[in-house]
Amino acid sequence: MALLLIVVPLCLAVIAFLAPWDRARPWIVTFGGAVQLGLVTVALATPDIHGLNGWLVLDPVGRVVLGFTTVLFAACSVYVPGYLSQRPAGNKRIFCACVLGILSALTLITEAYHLGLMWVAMEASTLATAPLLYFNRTPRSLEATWKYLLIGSVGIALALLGCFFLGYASLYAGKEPSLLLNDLVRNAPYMSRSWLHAAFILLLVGFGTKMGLAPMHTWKPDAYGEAPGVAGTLLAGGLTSGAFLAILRVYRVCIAAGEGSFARKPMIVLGLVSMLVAGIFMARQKDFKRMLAYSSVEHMGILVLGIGIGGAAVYGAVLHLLNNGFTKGVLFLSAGNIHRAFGSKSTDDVRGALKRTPYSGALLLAGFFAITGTPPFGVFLSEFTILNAAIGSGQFLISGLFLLMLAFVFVGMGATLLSVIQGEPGPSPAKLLAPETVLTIAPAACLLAIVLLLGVYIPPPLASLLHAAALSLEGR
Amino acid sequence: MPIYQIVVHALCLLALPPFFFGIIVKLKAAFAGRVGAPLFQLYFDLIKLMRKGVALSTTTTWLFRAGPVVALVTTVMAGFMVPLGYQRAPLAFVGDMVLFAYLFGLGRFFTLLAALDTGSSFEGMGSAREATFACLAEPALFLGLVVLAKCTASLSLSTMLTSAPSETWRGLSAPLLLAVVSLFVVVLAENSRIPVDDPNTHLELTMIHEVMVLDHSGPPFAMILYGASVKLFVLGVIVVRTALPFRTGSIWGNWSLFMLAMIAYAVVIGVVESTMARLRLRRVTNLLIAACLLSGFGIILLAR
Amino acid sequence: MAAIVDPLLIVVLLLNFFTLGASRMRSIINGSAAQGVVLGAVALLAHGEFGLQAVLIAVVTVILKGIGIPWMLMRAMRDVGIRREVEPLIGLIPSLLVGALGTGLAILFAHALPLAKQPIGSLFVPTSLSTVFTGFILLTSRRKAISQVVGYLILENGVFIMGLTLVSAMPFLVEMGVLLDLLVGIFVMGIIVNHIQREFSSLDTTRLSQLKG
Amino acid sequence: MNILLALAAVVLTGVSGFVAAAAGFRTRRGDWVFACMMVLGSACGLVAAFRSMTSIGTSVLSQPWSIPGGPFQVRLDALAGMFLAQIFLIGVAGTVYALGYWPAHKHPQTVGKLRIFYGLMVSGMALLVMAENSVLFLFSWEIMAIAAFFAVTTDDHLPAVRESGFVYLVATRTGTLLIIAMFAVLRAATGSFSLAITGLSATSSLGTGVFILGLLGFGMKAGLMPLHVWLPGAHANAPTHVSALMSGVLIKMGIYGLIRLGSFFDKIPIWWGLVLFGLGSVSAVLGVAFAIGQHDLKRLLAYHSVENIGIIVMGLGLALLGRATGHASLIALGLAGALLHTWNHGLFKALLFFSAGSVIRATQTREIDALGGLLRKLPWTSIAFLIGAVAICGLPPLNGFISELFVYIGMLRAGSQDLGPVGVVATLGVPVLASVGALAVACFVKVFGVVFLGESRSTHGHMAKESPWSMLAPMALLAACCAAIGAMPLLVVPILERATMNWKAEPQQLGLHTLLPLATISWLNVTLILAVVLVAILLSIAAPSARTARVPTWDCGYSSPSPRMQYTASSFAEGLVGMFGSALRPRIHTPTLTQPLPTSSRFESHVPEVVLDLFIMPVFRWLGRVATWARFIQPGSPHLYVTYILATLVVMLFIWH
Repeated sequence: MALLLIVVPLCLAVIAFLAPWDRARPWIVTFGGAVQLGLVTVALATPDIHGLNGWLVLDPVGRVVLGFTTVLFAACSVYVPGYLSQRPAGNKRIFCACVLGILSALTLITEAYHLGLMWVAMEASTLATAPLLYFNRTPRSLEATWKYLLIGSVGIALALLGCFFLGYASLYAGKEPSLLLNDLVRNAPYMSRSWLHAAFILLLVGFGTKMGLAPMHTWKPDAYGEAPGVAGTLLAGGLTSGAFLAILRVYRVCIAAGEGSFARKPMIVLGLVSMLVAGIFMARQKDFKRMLAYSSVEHMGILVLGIGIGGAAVYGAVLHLLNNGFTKGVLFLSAGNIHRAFGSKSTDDVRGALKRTPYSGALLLAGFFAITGTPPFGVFLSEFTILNAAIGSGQFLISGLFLLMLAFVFVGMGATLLSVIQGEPGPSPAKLLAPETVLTIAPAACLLAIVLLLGVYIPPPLASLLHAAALSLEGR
Repeated sequence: MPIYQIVVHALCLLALPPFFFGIIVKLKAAFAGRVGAPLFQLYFDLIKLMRKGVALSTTTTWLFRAGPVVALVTTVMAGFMVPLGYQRAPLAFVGDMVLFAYLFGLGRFFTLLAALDTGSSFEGMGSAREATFACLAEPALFLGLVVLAKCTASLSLSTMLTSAPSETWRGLSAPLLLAVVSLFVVVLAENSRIPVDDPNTHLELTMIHEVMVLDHSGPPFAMILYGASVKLFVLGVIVVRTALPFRTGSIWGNWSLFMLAMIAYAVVIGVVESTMARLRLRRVTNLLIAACLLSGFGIILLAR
Repeated sequence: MAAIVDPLLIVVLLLNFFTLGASRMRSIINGSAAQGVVLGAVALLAHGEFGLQAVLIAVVTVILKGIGIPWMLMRAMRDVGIRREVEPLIGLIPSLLVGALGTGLAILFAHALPLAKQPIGSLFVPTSLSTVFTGFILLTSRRKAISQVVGYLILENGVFIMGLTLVSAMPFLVEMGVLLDLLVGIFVMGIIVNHIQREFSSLDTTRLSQLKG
Repeated sequence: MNILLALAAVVLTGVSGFVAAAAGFRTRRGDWVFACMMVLGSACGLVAAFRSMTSIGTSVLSQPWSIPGGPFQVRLDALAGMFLAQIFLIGVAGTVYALGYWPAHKHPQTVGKLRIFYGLMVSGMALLVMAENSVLFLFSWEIMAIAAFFAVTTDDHLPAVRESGFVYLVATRTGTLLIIAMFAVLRAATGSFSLAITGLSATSSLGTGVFILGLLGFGMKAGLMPLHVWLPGAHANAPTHVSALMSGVLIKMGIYGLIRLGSFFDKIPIWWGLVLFGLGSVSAVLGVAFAIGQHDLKRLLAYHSVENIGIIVMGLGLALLGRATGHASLIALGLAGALLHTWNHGLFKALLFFSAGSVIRATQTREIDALGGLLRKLPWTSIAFLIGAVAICGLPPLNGFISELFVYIGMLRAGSQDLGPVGVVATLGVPVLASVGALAVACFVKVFGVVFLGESRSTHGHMAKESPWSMLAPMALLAACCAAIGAMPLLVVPILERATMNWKAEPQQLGLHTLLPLATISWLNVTLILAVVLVAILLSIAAPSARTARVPTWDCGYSSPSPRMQYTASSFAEGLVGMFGSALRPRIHTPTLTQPLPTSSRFESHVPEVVLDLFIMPVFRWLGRVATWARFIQPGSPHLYVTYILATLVVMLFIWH
């Protein structure tokens, strides 16, 4: 089962690459999304899943991320045919293959219990994303792709170094060095503290680069700004979550070593710095897709901040992973629609989106309120949980900064997005360059419904899964 | 309260005020070296006006006619809350001082609107000035009343103005003196007397109250004039009772003392009017603020 | 074992300096190729025994890092027909000095970390760190996209050296996966480099700064 | 049962806009469906509110709820009932009003959207006052706030609307974040999300934190000076029935929050009461002072909301002072005054907004100085506005006087009871309230005089027609409520007493009617009206219209005055604006004489929103500049970006190794 989840999308990717039918190709992606959704549903219902001698294990945290990425991917997979039918140019063969390849790599990340294997999957997902970013074949997208590849690869290389450091730490303990997570957790109490610390920081910086934590976030606005909306969704929702999962895995090792309080400090700092940097760059941001990228930076910051605060905030962070990812899907997909319809993503040209593209405009608006933590959307619940934990544990300064950043971000984001959404649409373009279709609207609408649902009612199975995930990360 | 007391109160309240008006006019004439109109001139004027017809501006609406009515009714009603001649007023209850002041406010509200109803810029000007000065006179009045309330530990005008006079004055002379001065300024302002306003001026640009009623005529104008005299009387009672809270043993003594005091009050106003000039409009603000401050000091002195 | 490995690692270090000091693209690529070959030898020795896996890894390393990737880079350089100079953002001498400083710091840092009681050379950790650092210098101070790719390659080499201390923790499959990822990564970068040259008529990545703020 | 009825009202009003959208997003049918559902929902809500106000007990409903933040818990008591009553009353009045004011055929683009958000506003507020759980509270709070944002920006094609909408949005979010923080601190103090809290220690640092955060957050919503910055713009630019709902009810949710907050604690420090009392006084005086300087009819009314919120908060401060010093009479008078004034302000402010909307509908302008002489054209609207004006000035015989009397007596009692400096402070509230009353009189004389009396100052009023019954009926309803409370205040006393007991959680009877001669006031108010009518009849007998000559207004010797020469709102307010010049910062553009013979020139004066324009906007502009400047850290260079990674790594290794 564990292997099946990885192999099926991989095979479909190969088929999508090799198949000669151009018109049906996007539907292979949709098919892949549906099949994967079915498989994952079965997998999540199965209590114990592992494979390859314990190299693949589906633990609670992995289950959360796997379920989340699969749903997100399913939504994107519906969007892909609608999107590609509006883009005559571009290499659809590679596009479809890469999208499915990302799915496979992502699934591997969630299942991999060997850090080396996880690293390989992570790098693979990075490489598979590059063609998506360059899909539009513009100089700007080329620049974005280059930066993404370069910065992402360097970050990932550091993460590999960190993995080796971790291995070395157990080597120092006189244990048989192993990068299997179970072994690492078992060996953790005996590990060399200095090696462990260095390893954690390397991994945090490495995977933090992939997550897009400031100040390693620099690839993010460029990539998200130039990529198609669907790639933005997969990056902001899927890949960053994968990187976050990697950090969580390492954090678990730290907790097992009794170094939880050490690991939390840099996470708090990186979280707050990310929120600050995002806030700075969101103020007076004229490009609404870059705006979404900074929003992603901010929320990655909130995720690590939640883990850094610890206690009940871990639950909040895990919940936030879902909420943020789904909301980002709403935002990127609807922003992509508006971008295509207006042929611009600058607030100078785009106005009155609610009038010209009513559905996408409304979805973007709802997404904006959702992502800024407005009840009854789910993001509010997760942020409130994190704040409660912070104040409950007496971390008033952090709480205050957290709230201040949220306010700052809200102002910046609101000013840009509302000027896009509200008002009278300008004279150009006379005709919408790409009309809204069911295929480009429905996925975002479904994701919004999920975010709303998560805000008012967390289904008990999901709640218990989240609790299990949080429990495994609280080190209790 | 026996019914005859109410009757006496009502009679005094309704019949006496024009007489005190006459005293002021007479005194001013004496200062100017003239004989002046008879003491009861205002009564004659009122009777004459009641017989006349009305000239109404074509711009005006029903509000123009409502103004004098509301002003008179509220003034008279307020008059039923002040004690005359050391007997409690017919209307006496906790917090009647608030209603007392707010009745004047209601009357002012409609008088001001009636002035604006004519569409005349001069009457608008008067209305604006009256409204502006009221914003300072109102707190001054309340400050004075608060001093009284604190001195007598009561929230009813009847108790405030009839209880324990001499002891109060002995212990609390300073705050009470401040309050008297302040209230007197309020009386001058509220009744459009010199130095705040000159009822006898002939230049509309400089008038406050008089310019507002330029367009009134006949019976409504009679109501305005009568209402003004009642207002002067009622507010006078408060000043007089605060300044001279003495009483004799007998009811007749009390009443004659009260009448003498009221006459003295009219004389003082007459003297002030005859010896002072009207202040520049901007100075009026300062005068009223000074009145507020005086009573404010009084409160602080009491809190010590 | 350490007797043979340590000199090889010294060679790696020297090659770091060589790439830092090289003024021509070809020399840098050659330097990285040489480093790849040396690493293949180190990989063989580090495994302790000459099993099938060890030999395979060593061979693949040599083929990829020593021959394949440098060849790809050389071709890319020839295809785009660029000038041969390295065009550093900071001069070659300062680069060398920074590299020396970095190596010194790496050794100090490695000393700060307790070394495991393993029959393996004590030079692994400092060499690894200093190679990573060299990679960083190339990445941050060379204008041409290709030289940045070489920088990334050298950075990866540094990580690879660290990985050699943990041969038992990194099973063959994963090792191969890492190398495959590296190959594909460089391949994709090569494609992008090609596109950059076509779009911008230059490989100068300082020109890639349209996207900001 | 009662609580289910209220929840049914919440649901009905909440979905009404959506159902109407299904019935006809842009059609009249949708209007009617919406109105019917709102009437039905509000009827349920009003019945529930009435029943909760007339019963002693508290009904609670708790259901498990699978989110972090505990069970779904709602509670209905007399205090909540009082707020529910005004939410649904004004909510339904606004719905009916909208039938005439914002009909589908005139506003096909916006009507469907506006209905949805109007319904959500009502529903959110109703749920808010019932919420007994902080997460539920925040849910309904934000539904209300965001729905209000959309309702305010209904006309989003106008830049001014977008701008004030955004100011509102930022303000409300800031407030929400503060409240979120407050609830988090509260949870830290109590250990649960439930709001059924009593006996919390007010002197602990957590208690102080809760108070300060709550004061700022709720004060922001209530529009307490200087946190009122969003209020004038939002009220002025929203559709009028939305302004009425916001000004009449929505800002009271801040008051509701403050009142509930006070009930959590046992022994309250004196400074809490003093702070509230002081802020209330400042708000009251400056609110009305700013109002006097306005030229925009709805903006002027908006500033009066600041004033009235000030009076309410003064009452609340008095009640807290009573709690701090243990004087039950202060608690009773202060809180009852605050609660009753909350009701009253809702009634007369909605009435004023409705009649202002009627004027705007008839003349297409909000500019006071462009109007005049509307009393003859809009007779019923004028009477409604006049009643509202008398009520808001706190003049007898209407409801405003009753609630202000509560506060007056409370302050006077505080002065007469031996409270030392606290008593003096409370006493000084008396002249403050008195000047507020006089200023309000000046302001409403200005508005009523300039808008409804005299002659029209521009062509705007020439075609004016009286509004349809759907707009007049709600006004009549509200005016009747104002008169009823003024004439029969004793009817509301039991409700106020129950609500006060809900707040203080002490079963002893407070005896409001022993503290206040409400029976006397009641018949005096009636007598006043009767006397005025009687004298008016007498006058019409004494001066029958047969003997009345119609002449032009006396022109004081200046021949042929034109309507444009009438006193304007700005000239009327000039003296008072000058008096408060240091706070209002009026911008006056005087014409300069450049040549011997004067040519045509213009004089303009304008009172800006001082706190917003002079303090907050500069700070935000500065932050924006800093943020723009800080962009240099991301110049697009990949070399630099790789350096950042290295630097982060080195720094972090250095710090944490």
